[in-house]
Amino acid sequence: MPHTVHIASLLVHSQPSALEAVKAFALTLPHVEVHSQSPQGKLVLVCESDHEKRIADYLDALNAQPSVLSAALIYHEIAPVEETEGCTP
Amino acid sequence: MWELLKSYWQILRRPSVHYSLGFLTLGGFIAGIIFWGGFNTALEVTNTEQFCTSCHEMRDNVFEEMKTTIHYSNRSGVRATCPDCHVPHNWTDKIARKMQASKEVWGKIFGTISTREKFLEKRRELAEHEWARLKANDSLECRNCHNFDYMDFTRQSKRAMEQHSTALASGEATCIDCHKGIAHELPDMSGVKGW
Amino acid sequence: MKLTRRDFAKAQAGAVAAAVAGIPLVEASNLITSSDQTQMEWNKAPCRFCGTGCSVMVATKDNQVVATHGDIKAEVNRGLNCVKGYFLSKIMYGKDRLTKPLLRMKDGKFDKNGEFAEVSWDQAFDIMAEKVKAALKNHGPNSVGMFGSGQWTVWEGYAASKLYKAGLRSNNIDPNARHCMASAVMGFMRTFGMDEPMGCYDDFEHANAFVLWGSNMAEMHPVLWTRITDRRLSAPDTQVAVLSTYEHRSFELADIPMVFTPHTDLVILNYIANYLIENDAIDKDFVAKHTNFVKGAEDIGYGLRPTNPLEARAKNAEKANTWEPYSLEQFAEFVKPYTLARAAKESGVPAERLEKLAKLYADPNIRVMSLWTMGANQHTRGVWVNNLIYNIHLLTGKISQPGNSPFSLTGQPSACGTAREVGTFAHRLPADMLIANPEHRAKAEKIWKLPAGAIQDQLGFHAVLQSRKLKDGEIKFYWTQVTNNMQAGPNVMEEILPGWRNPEAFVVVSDVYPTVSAQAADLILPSAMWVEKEGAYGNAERRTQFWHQLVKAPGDAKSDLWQLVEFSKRFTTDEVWPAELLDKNPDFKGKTLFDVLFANGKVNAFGKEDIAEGYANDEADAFGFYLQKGLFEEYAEFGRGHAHDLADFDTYHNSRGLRWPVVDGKETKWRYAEGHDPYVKPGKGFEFYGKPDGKALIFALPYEAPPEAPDADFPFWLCTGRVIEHWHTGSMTDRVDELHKAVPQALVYMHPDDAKKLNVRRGSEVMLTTRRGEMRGRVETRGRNKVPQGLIFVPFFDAKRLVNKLTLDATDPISKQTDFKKCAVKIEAIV
Amino acid sequence: MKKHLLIAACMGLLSWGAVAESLDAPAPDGRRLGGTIAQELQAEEMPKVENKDLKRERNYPEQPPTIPHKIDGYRVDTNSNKCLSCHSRSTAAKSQAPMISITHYMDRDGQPLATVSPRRYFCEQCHVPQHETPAAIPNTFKNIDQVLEGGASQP
Repeated sequence: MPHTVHIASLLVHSQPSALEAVKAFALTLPHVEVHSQSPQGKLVLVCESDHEKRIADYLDALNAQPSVLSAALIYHEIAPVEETEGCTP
Repeated sequence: MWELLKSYWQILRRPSVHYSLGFLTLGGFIAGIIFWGGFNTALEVTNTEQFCTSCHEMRDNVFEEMKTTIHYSNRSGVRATCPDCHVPHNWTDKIARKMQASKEVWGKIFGTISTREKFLEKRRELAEHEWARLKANDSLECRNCHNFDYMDFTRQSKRAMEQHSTALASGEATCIDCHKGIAHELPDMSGVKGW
Repeated sequence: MKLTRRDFAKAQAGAVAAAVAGIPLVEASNLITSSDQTQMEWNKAPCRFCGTGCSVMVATKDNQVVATHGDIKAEVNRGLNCVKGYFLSKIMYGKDRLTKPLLRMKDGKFDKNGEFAEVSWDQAFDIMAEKVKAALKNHGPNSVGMFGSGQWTVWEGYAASKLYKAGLRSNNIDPNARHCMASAVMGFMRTFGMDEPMGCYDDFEHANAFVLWGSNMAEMHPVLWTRITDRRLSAPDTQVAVLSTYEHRSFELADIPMVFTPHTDLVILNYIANYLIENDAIDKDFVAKHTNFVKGAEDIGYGLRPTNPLEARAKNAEKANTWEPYSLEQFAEFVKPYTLARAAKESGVPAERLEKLAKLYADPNIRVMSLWTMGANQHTRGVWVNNLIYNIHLLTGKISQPGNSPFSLTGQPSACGTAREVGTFAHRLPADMLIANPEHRAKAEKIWKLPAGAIQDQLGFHAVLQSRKLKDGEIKFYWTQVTNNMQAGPNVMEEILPGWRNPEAFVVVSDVYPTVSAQAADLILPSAMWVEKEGAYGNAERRTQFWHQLVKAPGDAKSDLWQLVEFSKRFTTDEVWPAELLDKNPDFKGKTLFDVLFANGKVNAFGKEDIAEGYANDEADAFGFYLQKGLFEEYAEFGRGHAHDLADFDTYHNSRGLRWPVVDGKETKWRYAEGHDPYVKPGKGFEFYGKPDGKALIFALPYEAPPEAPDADFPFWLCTGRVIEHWHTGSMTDRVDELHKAVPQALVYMHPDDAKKLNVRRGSEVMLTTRRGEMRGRVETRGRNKVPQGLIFVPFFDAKRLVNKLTLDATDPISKQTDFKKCAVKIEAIV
Repeated sequence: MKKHLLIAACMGLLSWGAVAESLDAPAPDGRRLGGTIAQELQAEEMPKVENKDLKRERNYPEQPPTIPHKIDGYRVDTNSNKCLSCHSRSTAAKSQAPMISITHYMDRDGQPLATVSPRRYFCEQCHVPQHETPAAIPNTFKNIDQVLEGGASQP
C-alpha cells in the first residue's frame, strides 16, 4: 500500500470575541496552519496528516472548544506521497 | 363446632379399613399425576400471551405498544410472546416468578394499574423490576434466542458489531444495558445509566 | 517560486474553505482565483414552505444558490430550520424544471387532446387572450376563473386580484387557502369581526400550557414546535395537551395525550365550556364587559352539490352564517347536556384526561395557548370549531395577553399575507373588505383610480365550486398559479379532472415543474420561483417579510407577476368593459388594462433607481418601473389607518419582518389589548374593535354529525395530511434527493390488528376505495403515526398516490373549506 | 328488447372508453408518468433504510447531516432520547459516534447551555435517515466547489 498524505481544510466558526483564543488552540495541533480568518469569527485551517483519523480528531477537538460554534471539513484530498513531493503543478 | 372438627380429624386419622394398601398407594400416585398435570397445565396456560392479554392492563398498554416493534413482527416471523421475555424458562426461577405474580393478581383485583394514567405512573417502577431481573441473570431471556456464541458479526451493522464485539463480548455490558425499551415504551429515563 | 503539488493542494484546500466561509483571501495564496471570485453573497429570505415564516440566509454564487441556513437574527426561528428548510438550496434545481411555455397542439393548432409543444410567450398569451375575450363576451364574468394560493407573493396576489376584479371585472378568483384557512378566517370574522390572530409567537415563551386541537406541529410547524419543546423542557410546570384522531409525533411531548373519534371535537369543546360554567371558572367581569352571547344557525348542510340528498335535507343551508342574540344563562343551559360522561363516551377519550384538559383552561393561574390548523379547519364544522375554541378563551378572559392566546396556525407561507390580507378570495377585497359591501367596493375603486361601478357585485366561485362549474361547463377559461389542485383538491376523479378535461374549458397552469395539474392543463406556463424574483410573504403572526431577487430564472421562465401584468396588455377596456361604463367615463376608452391597472400613476410611481443597489429585478427591467414597490404602496393604502397598517416598502427589506398594525414605526404584538394595540381606546382594557360595539361574540353551537362515516360497505375512516419531509404536493421537496430518500412514497398507515384482519401486512399493496374513486398504496403498520383501529392515514404529497381521488368534496357550509380529514373508505388486499 | 340492451351496453362501454381517453391526455413526465392521472399504477415496493454507517457528503457545511443508519425503535420523547445515548458530548467518546455540534448546546439567544438545548431535542426535525432508492427526479444543484470549477447549472 503506497504511503499517502491527507490534505484537508477546515472551516471553524467561533464567537468573534474568542477568535484569537481559538486560533491559538488550533495552532497547538500538529501540522495545522491558519490559512485565513475573518473578523466575523471565521477561521480557515489547513492541515496535513498521514491518516484521515487525525483530521477527524482535529474536528472533534475544535468542536469541543466552548467558543467554537461549528467546525466543518470542507476539503479533503488524498494523494500518494511521491506525487506530492518536488514537482511543480 | 369444635366437636365436629374433632370427629372429622378422627376419621382422617384412622387407617383405612376398606381399601387395600396397594390401592391407596397406586391411587395416590395416580391422583398425584392428575394433580401435578393439572398444576402444570394451569401453569402453562398462564404462560401464554393469550392469558397475559386477557387483562386489559396488559392488552391496552404493553401489548399494544409492542405491536409496532420488531419483537412482534419482523423479516423471519420468529416472534417473541410475553412469557418468552418475562417468564424464566428454568423451572425454579419460573416458580419463583409465578409466586411473585401473585402480587400482580392482587394488583389486578385492586386496580393498581387499571387506567393508562395509573400504569404510566407506575411504569418506571415496573420497568425497573424487569431491568433488575434481566441485569441479574445476564439477560438470560434475551439470550434464549439471541445467543452470543452464534452471532455472525459480519451480518450486523457496523455499529452493532462494534458494541457486540467489545462491550458485550467482554461481559462489561449485558443486553438490557443498551436495549431498554425495544419492545415497549419507556418510562421517564432520567438517571438511568446510558440514557 | 517553486511549488510542490502538496503546496498546491493546501492552497486549494484553504481557498475552498475560505470561499465557503465567505472570507476574502487576504495574503493567502491566490493560486486558484482572486478573492472577489471566491466570495459568496449572503442574503435573507423567508422560507418557501409553511406559514411559520422562518427566515433563512441564502448564499449565491455565479447566479446560483449554493447554500442556505437558518437566520440567527430572525426572531421567528433564531437560526433553526426544519429539514425541508435546510434543503431550500436545492428546490429550484430539479432536472425537469419548466423553461418554455407548452401548448397542447395537433397539426400546429391548439387541440384539447393534442401533445404539448413549445410555443413562445406571445403565442401563449394570444390564445389565452382569445379564450378570455370569447368567454367574457358570450358567457359573462364568472366564465373566466383563476385559482391561486398563499404562495403568491403579496404583490402577485394583489396584481392577480386587481386584474380579475377590476380589469376583467370578474370576482371569480380564489386561492387554495380556501382548502386551508377559510374556516379560520370565518371563525375570526364571526367572533371578532376581523381576521387573523390577536397574539403572536412571543406567546410561546409566556404560556405554561399548550393545547393542540388536531394539529401535528411536530411535523407541520416544526420550528414553532421547537419553541414549545424549549418551553416544555426548560420550564417544568409547562403542560402540553395534544388532541388528534390518531397518535403522531406531537404526542412525543404530550402530557395529556388524547385520541378522539373523528368529529367529536365539537362535543369536547362544548364540554369544556360547560365545565367552566359549572365550576364557576368564567371571568365574569371580562365576559360582561367584552363579549355578547349569540346562538348560531343549526342544521346547515355540508357544502355539497344542491342535488345531494344530504344537502337537500339541511334546513338552514342557505343561512348557515347567521345568528341570533342569546344570554349567558341560555348559553349555560345550551351546553349543559355536554357532560363529562357524554364527552368521554362519544370521543373515546378517558374522562380523567378530558377533565385535566378542562382544568388547564379553568385554572386562572395557567396561561394557555390553543393551537390548531387543518384538523380544525378542514372540517365540515370547521368554523364552529374555531368559534368554540374562542368561546373558551373568551369565557375565561384568556386572550390578547402574553401567553393567553387562541392561535390559528397557517399552512402556506403567505396564507395570511397574500390570500387573506390582500383578499384574493372570491368574496373579498383587501384589508378584510367585502365584495358584497357597496361602500367597500367604492373604496377599492377610489384607491385603484377606477370609475364607480368598475367592480361587480356578483360574487365569484369558491375553490370547490370552481371545480364543479368547470365540470358543468360554466367556466370556460381557468388559470392557476402557484398551486397544484389536481393533486391537492378533493374528489379528483368525479369533480376536478372531468372539469379540467371538459372540452368547454381552456385550462392554463403556471408552474415550475410538470405537476399533476400541469399534466392535465391545456397550456403550461414556466414560472420563476422564490429568490428568482423579488417577493413578500406574510406569516401566521402577522409578520410581513421581504426578499430580493438573488438569481435569474432558467430559460424563458417568468415570474407570476410578470405573467399577470404582461397579460393585461392584451386587453383594452373596450373589449372587456361594458359600453355604459365607458360612456360615463370616456377617459378610460381605448386604454389597455395595463394602462388602467398598472400604469395608473401609482403602481408606476417608483423608478428603477429605487431598487436597492446590487440586486436584479427582472420585472422592473421588463416594465421600466419598480413594479413591486408601486403595487405594495398602493395596496398598503387599503390598510393604513384601518388597523391593518403596513410600514413603508423599504423598511421591510431592511428588517426581519414586522407584525402589523405597524403604527409610528412600531409593530403590534397583542391586538385588542390596551398598552399593546394602538387602536384600543384608552381606558377600555380590551376592545374587539372589529365589532361595532367592541365586543366579541360567544357562540352557542351544537354537535352535528359528519356527512359521511364508516359503515358496512366502507368500514374505515380515511384521514389525509402531511409528513415533515415533504411540503404539500411534494412538487419541490420530492425533487430534493435527501427529502425524497427520507420519505420516498406515501404509505397507508394502519393499525396492526386491522392489517391482520384484512389479511395484509406491512408492505402489502392494498386498494383503497371510496364512493368516489380508488387508489393503490402500501401498508405501513409501524413508523411515525400510530392510528387507532378503524382509521387509516395517508399523506397527499405523492404524485403517484393521489389520495384525493378518494376524498369527499364536502365543505364547511360557512367557509366553503373542504374536509380532507374524514371520509369512509374500504380496504382490500391486492394479490 | 335483448338487442336494445346489447346496444345500450355497447354504447355504455364506448362512451366509457371515450371518457377515459379524454381524461388522460398526453403530458410530459413529472413525478407522475405523463397521461396517467386517471389510472392507478402499481405502488412501488417499500425500500429499505440505508444502514451502512458511512458519512455522506453534505451539499454545504450548514446542511444537517442525514442519518447513515436505521433508527427503528429509537425512542425520542419526554422520557428518553435514544439518539443522545450515542451522540451526546458525554457518550460520543464511548460510542465513537459523531458528537452533535456545539450549536445544539445553545439556547435561542446563542447562550451556551450545560446540556443539549431543548429546542433541538427532537432530532428528526432536521436529521432524517435515507432509503435505498434512487432520486425521484435528478437534481442539478451544484455545490460551491462545482460552481467554482466553473460548471453552471442553469440550462
